[in-house]
Order: sequence, then C-alpha cells, then structure tokens
Amino acid sequence: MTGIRMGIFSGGFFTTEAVWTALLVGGFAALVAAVAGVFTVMRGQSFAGHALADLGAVGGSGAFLLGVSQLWGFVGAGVLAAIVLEVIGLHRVRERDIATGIVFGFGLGLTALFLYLGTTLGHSSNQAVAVLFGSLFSIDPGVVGPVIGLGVLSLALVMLVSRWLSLEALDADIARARGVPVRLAGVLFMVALALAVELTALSIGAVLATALLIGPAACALQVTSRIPRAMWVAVVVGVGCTVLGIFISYESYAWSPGHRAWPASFCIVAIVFVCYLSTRVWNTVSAAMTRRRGVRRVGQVSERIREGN
Amino acid sequence: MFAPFMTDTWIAATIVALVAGCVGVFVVLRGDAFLAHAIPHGSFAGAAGAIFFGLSPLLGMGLAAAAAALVIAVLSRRGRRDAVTALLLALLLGMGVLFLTLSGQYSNQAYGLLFGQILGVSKGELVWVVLLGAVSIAGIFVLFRPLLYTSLLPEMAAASGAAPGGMTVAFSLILALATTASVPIVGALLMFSLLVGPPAAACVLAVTPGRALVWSVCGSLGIVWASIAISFGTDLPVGFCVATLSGVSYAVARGWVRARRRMTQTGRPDLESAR
Amino acid sequence: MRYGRIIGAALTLALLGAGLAGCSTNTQASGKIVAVGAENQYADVIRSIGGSQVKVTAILSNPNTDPHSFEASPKLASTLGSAQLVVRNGLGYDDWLTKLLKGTKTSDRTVISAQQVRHLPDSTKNPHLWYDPATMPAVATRIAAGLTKIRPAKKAYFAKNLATFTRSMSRYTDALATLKAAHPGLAVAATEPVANYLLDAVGADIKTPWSLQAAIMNGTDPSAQDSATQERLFTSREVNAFVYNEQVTSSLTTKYRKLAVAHGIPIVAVYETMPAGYGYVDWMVAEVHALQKAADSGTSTQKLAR
Amino acid sequence: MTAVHGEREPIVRISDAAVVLGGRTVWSQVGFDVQPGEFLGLIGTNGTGKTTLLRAILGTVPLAEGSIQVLGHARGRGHDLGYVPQKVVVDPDLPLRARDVVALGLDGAKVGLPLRTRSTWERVERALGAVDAQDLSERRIGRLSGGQQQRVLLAQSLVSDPKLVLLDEPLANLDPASVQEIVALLGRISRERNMAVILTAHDMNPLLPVLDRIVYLAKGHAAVGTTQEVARTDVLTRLYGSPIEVVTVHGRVVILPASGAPDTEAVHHSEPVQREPLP
Repeated sequence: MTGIRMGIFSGGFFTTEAVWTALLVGGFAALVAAVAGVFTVMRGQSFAGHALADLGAVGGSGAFLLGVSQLWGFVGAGVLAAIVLEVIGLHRVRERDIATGIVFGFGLGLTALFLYLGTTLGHSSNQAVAVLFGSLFSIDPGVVGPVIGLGVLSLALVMLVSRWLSLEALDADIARARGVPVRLAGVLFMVALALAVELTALSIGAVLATALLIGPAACALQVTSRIPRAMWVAVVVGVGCTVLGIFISYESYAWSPGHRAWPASFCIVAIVFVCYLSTRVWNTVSAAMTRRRGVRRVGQVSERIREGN
Repeated sequence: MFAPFMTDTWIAATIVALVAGCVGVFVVLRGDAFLAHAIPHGSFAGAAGAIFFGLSPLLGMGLAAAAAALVIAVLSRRGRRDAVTALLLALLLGMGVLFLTLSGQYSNQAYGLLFGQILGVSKGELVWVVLLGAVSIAGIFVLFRPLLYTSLLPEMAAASGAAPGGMTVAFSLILALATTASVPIVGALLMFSLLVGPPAAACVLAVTPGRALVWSVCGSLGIVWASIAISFGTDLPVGFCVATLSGVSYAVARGWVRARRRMTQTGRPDLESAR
Repeated sequence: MRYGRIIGAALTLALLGAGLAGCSTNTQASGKIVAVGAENQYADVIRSIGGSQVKVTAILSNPNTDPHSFEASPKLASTLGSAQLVVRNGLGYDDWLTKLLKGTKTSDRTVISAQQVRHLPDSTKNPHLWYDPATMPAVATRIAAGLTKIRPAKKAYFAKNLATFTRSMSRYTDALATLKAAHPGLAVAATEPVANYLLDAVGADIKTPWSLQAAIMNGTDPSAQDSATQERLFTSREVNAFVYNEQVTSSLTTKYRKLAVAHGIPIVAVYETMPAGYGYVDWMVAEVHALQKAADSGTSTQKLAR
Repeated sequence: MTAVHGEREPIVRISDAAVVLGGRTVWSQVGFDVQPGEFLGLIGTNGTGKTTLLRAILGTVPLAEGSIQVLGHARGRGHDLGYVPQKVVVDPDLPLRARDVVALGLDGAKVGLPLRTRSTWERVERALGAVDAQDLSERRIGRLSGGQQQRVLLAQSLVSDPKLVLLDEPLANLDPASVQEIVALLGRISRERNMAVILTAHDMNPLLPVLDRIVYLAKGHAAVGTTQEVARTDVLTRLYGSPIEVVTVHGRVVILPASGAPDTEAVHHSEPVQREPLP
C-alpha cells in the first residue's frame, strides 16, 4: 500500500514547511473569501471584488513610493476604494458596474503615475507586477499575523451585517421599512469585502483573490438558495479547491519536464472553474431531466372541470 | 508635438478613440464594464500561450479574446454575467502563468502586450487598427437597434424576434475585436478607461441613444487628444492622463446634471401627473 | 453646435499642451552624432568609443527602476526619432524599444542589438547579456564600425577608442580569472538570473534551481519544492554567497534576503542597469570584487555605491 | 399573414400544454383557442403560472407536453405580436426618450443603419396618441412615473399593428382611475383594430366590461370560458378541490372560501380571494 502510494505520489507533501504555510494561509484566505463572496455574488458585485484586488495594489505601489509598509498601503487603498464605490451610491447593478469601472480605471491610471514617479524619483517599483500572481509557496511569515487578524475582522463584519444584507437582497425598500440601515450595511459590507480581498491578494495573489471570492460562492448559490447553507458550501468548496490545488501543484513538480511545476494559482483557479462548470451542467441536466420525466398529475381535477362545463 | 514621428500616434489615437466611443456606449448601456476589462486582460493568456507554442503573440491574443467573449456570452445567465466574467478572467490569467512557467523563458513580451506604447505606432499596426476598428464600428452601427433593444428591454426584444443571447454573443465579439486591435498599441488601461469613462458621461448627458453616441465619440476624441498634448508637455504617461480625464469627465457630467436638475425644479419630474 | 463647443474645448487643451511642450525638437546643432543606449551600460560603451564625437542618451538609467514595466515618454520618442545610432540588448529585454523604433522609423539609423551581435536565438533564456565578458567587446567593435560609417573622417579616432576599451575589458576578465582560481566551483544562490553569465564565467555553482529563477524573473508562482530548496540553501549554509538583484524586488526576494542575512550568508547586490558613479567596466569589476569579498571573508555588499 | 386572416383560424391554439419549471409542474392540461379580436383575461393569484403561460405563448418557456400555435406557427415572436412584461425596471439615466422606446417596438429587431424615416416617427407618434401619451414623447423613459411608463410600453407593443398583444399585469400598481382609463383604452383599441388581447390580472373586476372570456388558473389547472361560465361556485370549487363561494355584489364578482368549510386553511393558502370590502 505504501509502496503504491510512494509510486504515485512524490512524497514529502506534509513534511515541507512551505506546504504547511501555504495550506494554512491559503485555506484561511479561501475561507474568508468564500464567506464574503456569497454576498458579493448575490449583490452582483463581482467586478468590484476583482477591482479591489487591483486597487489594493495601487495602494501597495503608492505606499512603496512613500516608504510606508506595503500591507497598510494595500489595506488602506482597498478600504478607501470600497467606501468610494459604495458612497457613489448607485444601487442598480448596471450603474454600479459603470461606477466600479470608472473608479477602477482611475486607480489603474494612478498605478501608471506611480510607475512614472518611481522612475523619476528613483524608487523600485516592481511590487505591482509581483503581486498579480502572488507566491503561495513562499509566503513571508511576517504577513501571517496581519492576514489572520484582518481575516477575523472581515468575517466578523460579514456576520454582523449578514441579516441586514439578506433582507436587503430581497428588497431594499422592505429592508428600509424594517429599520435596516441599508447605507451603513452596504458600507460595512464593502469594508469587509475589501479586507477579504486585500488579505487574499497580498498573501496569495490577485488572481487567486478573484477566483476564491467569486468561484466557491457562485458554485454554492447554484446548489442552494439559502444564505447560511450557501456560506457553508462555499467555504467547503473554497478550502477544498485550495487544498487540492496546492496538492496538484506540489505533485506536478515530479512529473513536469524540467521541474517546471504547474503554478499553484493556475491549479486552484482551474479547479474552481471546473467546480463552477459542473454545478452549472448539473443544474441544466437536472432541469432537463425533470422536464422529460414528465408532468406530475395533480389529481383528475381537469377532467372534472371539463365535465362540469 | 506634431513632429513627423507623432503623426502615426495621432492617427492611431484618433481611431482608437472613435472605436472606443462607439463601442463604449453599449458597454455602458449593457453594464458590461467588467467585460471591457476582462477581455483585454484575459487575452494576456493568449499572448503567453502563443509564445509557448511559438506563434505570433498578437494572434494568440486575438484568439483568446474571441474565446473569452464566446464563453462568457454562452455561460451568462439572464443578463447576470459578472460572476462568470470574474471566473473566466481568473482562469485566463492563471493559464497565462501556466504558459509562462512551462516555457521557462524570459517573458517580457507577454506582459508588454498589455502595456502598449502609443508613441511607438508603426504603419503595419496602423493598418490593423483601421481594419479591425472599422469592422467593429460597422458592427455597432448595423446591430445598433437590436443591441439597444435587447440591452434595455430584453423581454420585449425577445418577443419581437431580437434574440438577447445572440446579441450578447455578437457584442462580446465586437468588444473582443475592438480591444485586440487597440490594446497592443494603447495598452489595456487606456482602452478600458476610454470604453467606460466618456461613454458613461455621454449617457448621463444625452437624451437619445444617437446623441449619446455622438457625445461619447466627441468626448473620447477630446480626452485622447488632450492627453497626448498634456503628455507631450509634461512627460506624464499618456495612460495616466486618459484615465484621469475619463474619470473627471464622468464626475463632471454627473455633477452638471445634478446641479441643473436642482436649479430647474424643486420637485422631481416623475411626480408630474400623466396628463 | 453643442458638439462644436466640445471640439473647441479639446482643441484649446491640445494647444495648451503644445505651448507647454514648447515644441522642442532635437537638432544636431552641436555637430555631434546623436546616439541612444537602451540601457545605460550600452550608452556608456557608446560614450567610450564615440568620445567627443557623440551625444549619448541613455533610456533606462535609474538602477532602482524595474525596466520591465517601462513606458516611453514623448521626449524619448522624439530623441529616438533623431538618433543616428541605437544600441540595445535585445532578447525581449527592451521589447518596448522594438515598438518605438518601428514607430519612429528614420532612413539612416544604425541599430545594434547585443543579441544579434552575439548571434543568439530568441529562445535564449537569460537576457542579461552584458554580464557576459564576451558581449561588450563585440558590441563595441560594432559600435565603432557604425560610428565610422556615419562619420568616416573620424575612423582613426574611433579605432583608437575601441582599442582602449578592449584593453580595459581585461580588468574584468582578469578579475574573473582571479576569482575562478581562488574559489573554483563557488556555491552561490541567486534570485533572478541577472548575473548568471558572470557566475558562469567564474565557474560558480548556481545552486538555485533554474525554475525558481525563471519564476522570479517572470513574476510567476514558484513551486513548493523550489522554494524549499532555496530556503535550505540558506538554513543549512550550502552556499557561500547570495547574488541578489537589488533592482527588482518583491516580497518573495526580500523574504530570502532576510533568511540569508539571518544565517550569515553574505549578500552580493547585482543590478540590471549601471549604478550611478560607475562606468561599465568599473561596474563589472566591482561586481566581481563584491563576489570575491563574499567568498573570501563572508562580507556582504548590500549596495554598490560610490 | 393573409392565410391566417382569411379563415376563421384562431390566433392562438393551445392544446393540452404543460410546463415544468425547477422540477415543479406549474400547470398541465391547459388548452384553449384565442380568436381574432378576442379579449382574454388570464386570472389567478400570484404564483399560479399566469406569467409562465404568457411566456409559453411567446416561446421563451419550453413545454413539457402539448403544443402551442401562434398565428399558424409553432411559437410566437415577430411582428404580429406585441408584449409588455410585468416588471420593466428602467434606469433613470438611460439616454432614451419615450418615442425612442416606442420606435424600438417597430424596428428594434431590425439589423441595419439606425436611421429612421419620417413615416416611422409618424407611426410612433400615432401609437403614442392611441394611448394618450403624445405629451410624453420627448421625455426620458426612466424619469416617468409607473403609470406613464406603462402607457409608453403599451404604445410600444401596439406600434407595429400586431394581431395579438400579450400584457402581463398591466393594471398592477395603478390607481383606480388609471385602471379604468387603461381598460377602456384597451377595449377600444382591441375592437377598432380587431386585435386579440391576452392580459393577466389577479382581479377580474375592472376588466369585466371588456373581457370576452377568461382563463382561470389555480392549483396547476385552468378553467376556460366566459366570466359567467367560469366564475361559478361549482366550477371554482372543482378547480380548487375545496369549497369556494362565488358571490356577485353590485355587478362585482367576489370569490370567497365557503363559510364553514372543513379545510378553510387549505383554501386560504391558495385562494384567489379579492379582499375588497363590500361596497
């Protein structure tokens, strides 16, 4: 048995320290992202979620220019952008999308400016590029503490506003009538979203931040329409995909030529995408199946009515 | 500023502004800003893949953009396609990393395609921009009414025979076409800003879709020209100028409309009686 | 009419910009040959050969900038438009220049690419050619030929300068030979393959896996195994020096750097463009000396400064 | 078009149709014809599948059983059909005037340069005139009130002179005066143009003056006939499968769970009661 296992797998998965850090930080980030992701997908704010990852990087390069810590540059810019997005105060999905686009475009413009200033003022400016794909297997132990702290804060905020958001998702006016501070709920949620996105982007990369925020939640909302259950499903899917992705990436080192291991971000994103596709296919197929299985008769009422007429 | 080497830059910028102004109106009307961001950025994977397989990066970029457009259009559900877009963008970027890793080569070229050098436009590129830009503008004009109908009143459009699904596919492809030609020249940032900012401002200001189109084209032309001029004067990056002016144009348009509404009436117009 | 106003506004802005620019055009009033080096080390070599006959502009000269994310400014484009001689690295390292050269096509411009001079295929994995002791003498020869073509009258002058330069290169090769003799098979770790040609020339054993170097260079994810290998190099002190690219850093490279410092591995700072105060040959020699110091006494050179 | 017109072929022919959505049978064994110029009301409470039936006629919902023929073709869509969905949410900032919306009803599905002739605009103005909304022509659609939007959308469905118009809850969210006005308008247009109208409503009373027949949906089945034929205690009791009482008070039909019925609870859940106070 062990022989077979040795034959299939390269071994050392659980004895490598980098793997443990990746599993812990990646799993935790996936958990936080999945919880925040459920409301993000429900509210149609995937674009904002993605934009926040890149906008955080703007803060990262800005912080670098000012000589401030990268971490706080990320979090600061992310939270600021999140509040701006919410305060612009557009509540229709289409307008929100455009507002996000405008803020996003402006943020990217700032990146270009920082790159330019970096050239003229003489600072290094590679950070913005480096962050895109992160490095799950080489996490700086220094970020683990702040990442966990921010993650807990983000989870707490989402839990705090989750009832309000559930009611608001149903109908904003009903929520208002029930005394829900819709505006405050939106701002708090956006802050929670920003924290979740920034910590994920900072520790494991912007691409994974988007995938782990949207993917598991989108899968969960395909499977169930109850919010608490959707959160659980999303967490299981998110953490599961992360662990599996880390494992495949680790193993691919042994089988790929020249030890060009498949990047962990690709593995995780691909698994998340496959999960989403399968829930979509499952839904389509099951709908078609019930249609084909035919019509369940509701007694013989129709006949009786026809006789009556 | 009008030195010989700048001529092609002016021409290319003008064409890109025309294309972005036209296509952008529908980006805004359909709420497709995310798509406008995702398609050019996701096509990075195509460039990386093409380098890996030894093909032309531009070809790879175009193919990836078209494939992304199709997949997003097919998977989108009832106008809600943001989750699908996000996932596909992440997948494409992930594939880009995979290709870069597998090739193990120096990969500046793949990233470089996303940045673009508006000051380094060659005649050969110009031909492509004109060609693809003309096709996408023609597509927008020919499909103008069905696109409008399906994006604003999808159910009624479906009832009168304009398929919303088909229009989504068509528009995504037009967007892919427009960006493939423009991004290697002006960069993903500049193209994205132009596709969203001036058209959004135009849609706030204009009363009819036709006028929105005209305002949008004028706005993006003005922004691009002004940006090149400012960049020439101050040496600030063109992309930054375009992004800033685009954002400012939208903010000014919203502020203007709000101020005008406050000045002209105390109540809201929709409280007026039907007669 | 309303649109007229918009267009008018745009034109006003455009004219404003033109006024700011002052419509400066690059002239050859000084009678010097206008030459451009894509990276400042190439510019320095042009200066060595051309001497008083050339006016050289270096495009990338800030050693603290990441050259990968470079965006051209209009001033630069106009300089390229009037340049008679351009020297670049090639191999995709200065890919932006390819576009700019196409965009600013002139009839009589000599473009010398280190890649072409060395007859390297596009698939060459390490683009940092100037660390290779064979590169610059060949490039310098080509520069001298190019300058002679532009100004045949100064042929002797250029030939003399070329000879001086080639002779000065021996300081670099001698330093390499000394190090190689003193520390054969020196074990080193690296971040990016920046100085790999130098390391190859001294017969060093680069312990960092190529896949990790490529991942850092390209900004992609490193694998767990490579990352573990790299850390082991420091923790179990398997290397005598850590060759660190000071110019392109990320959280990943700073992490390794901290680890190296913690375990007393000397750091050798290397650069992608020439640091201020150095000439090309001085710079190369300084790098070799830094490596030698690390190997001899375990002394770090965290910054090349003058 | 002429073939349909000439004979007394029905505009819509639904035979033994059933729809299954999300594993649930919405309704089954639904069958009726709609004649040219007929005014048909689809009546039932929320969730009985009225909108689904309209969509089935449009062809946007797949049938699990049976068939639906519209204007002689397998499914609807096209120029002889007008449609106003139940909820149209229009952003206030859309660059679109009322007349642009109506014009889309005429040529929105047409490919080609977006240039409109004077005759197109004349037809648009006529359609707006038909619903007494000429004065809204130049206003932004998103800034109109609910009733005004409803009028404009109605004009949009009428502008192509369709043989059949499908209206989903056109009377919801309207004040009583507007309801009367719109009903009268619909009845007049239907008569004048010999245009069939299928309209959904949860309350049949305002429509009584114009309705030719009703389709009463409840419990997954439909009862079809004139108001007198369907709005009867015995028919609705059979349809619901529990005692129902239909009372006519001052010409208004009131449907109540039968007093003292054993399972009032069951009726209460799905009953179509118009809870209006007796006048």
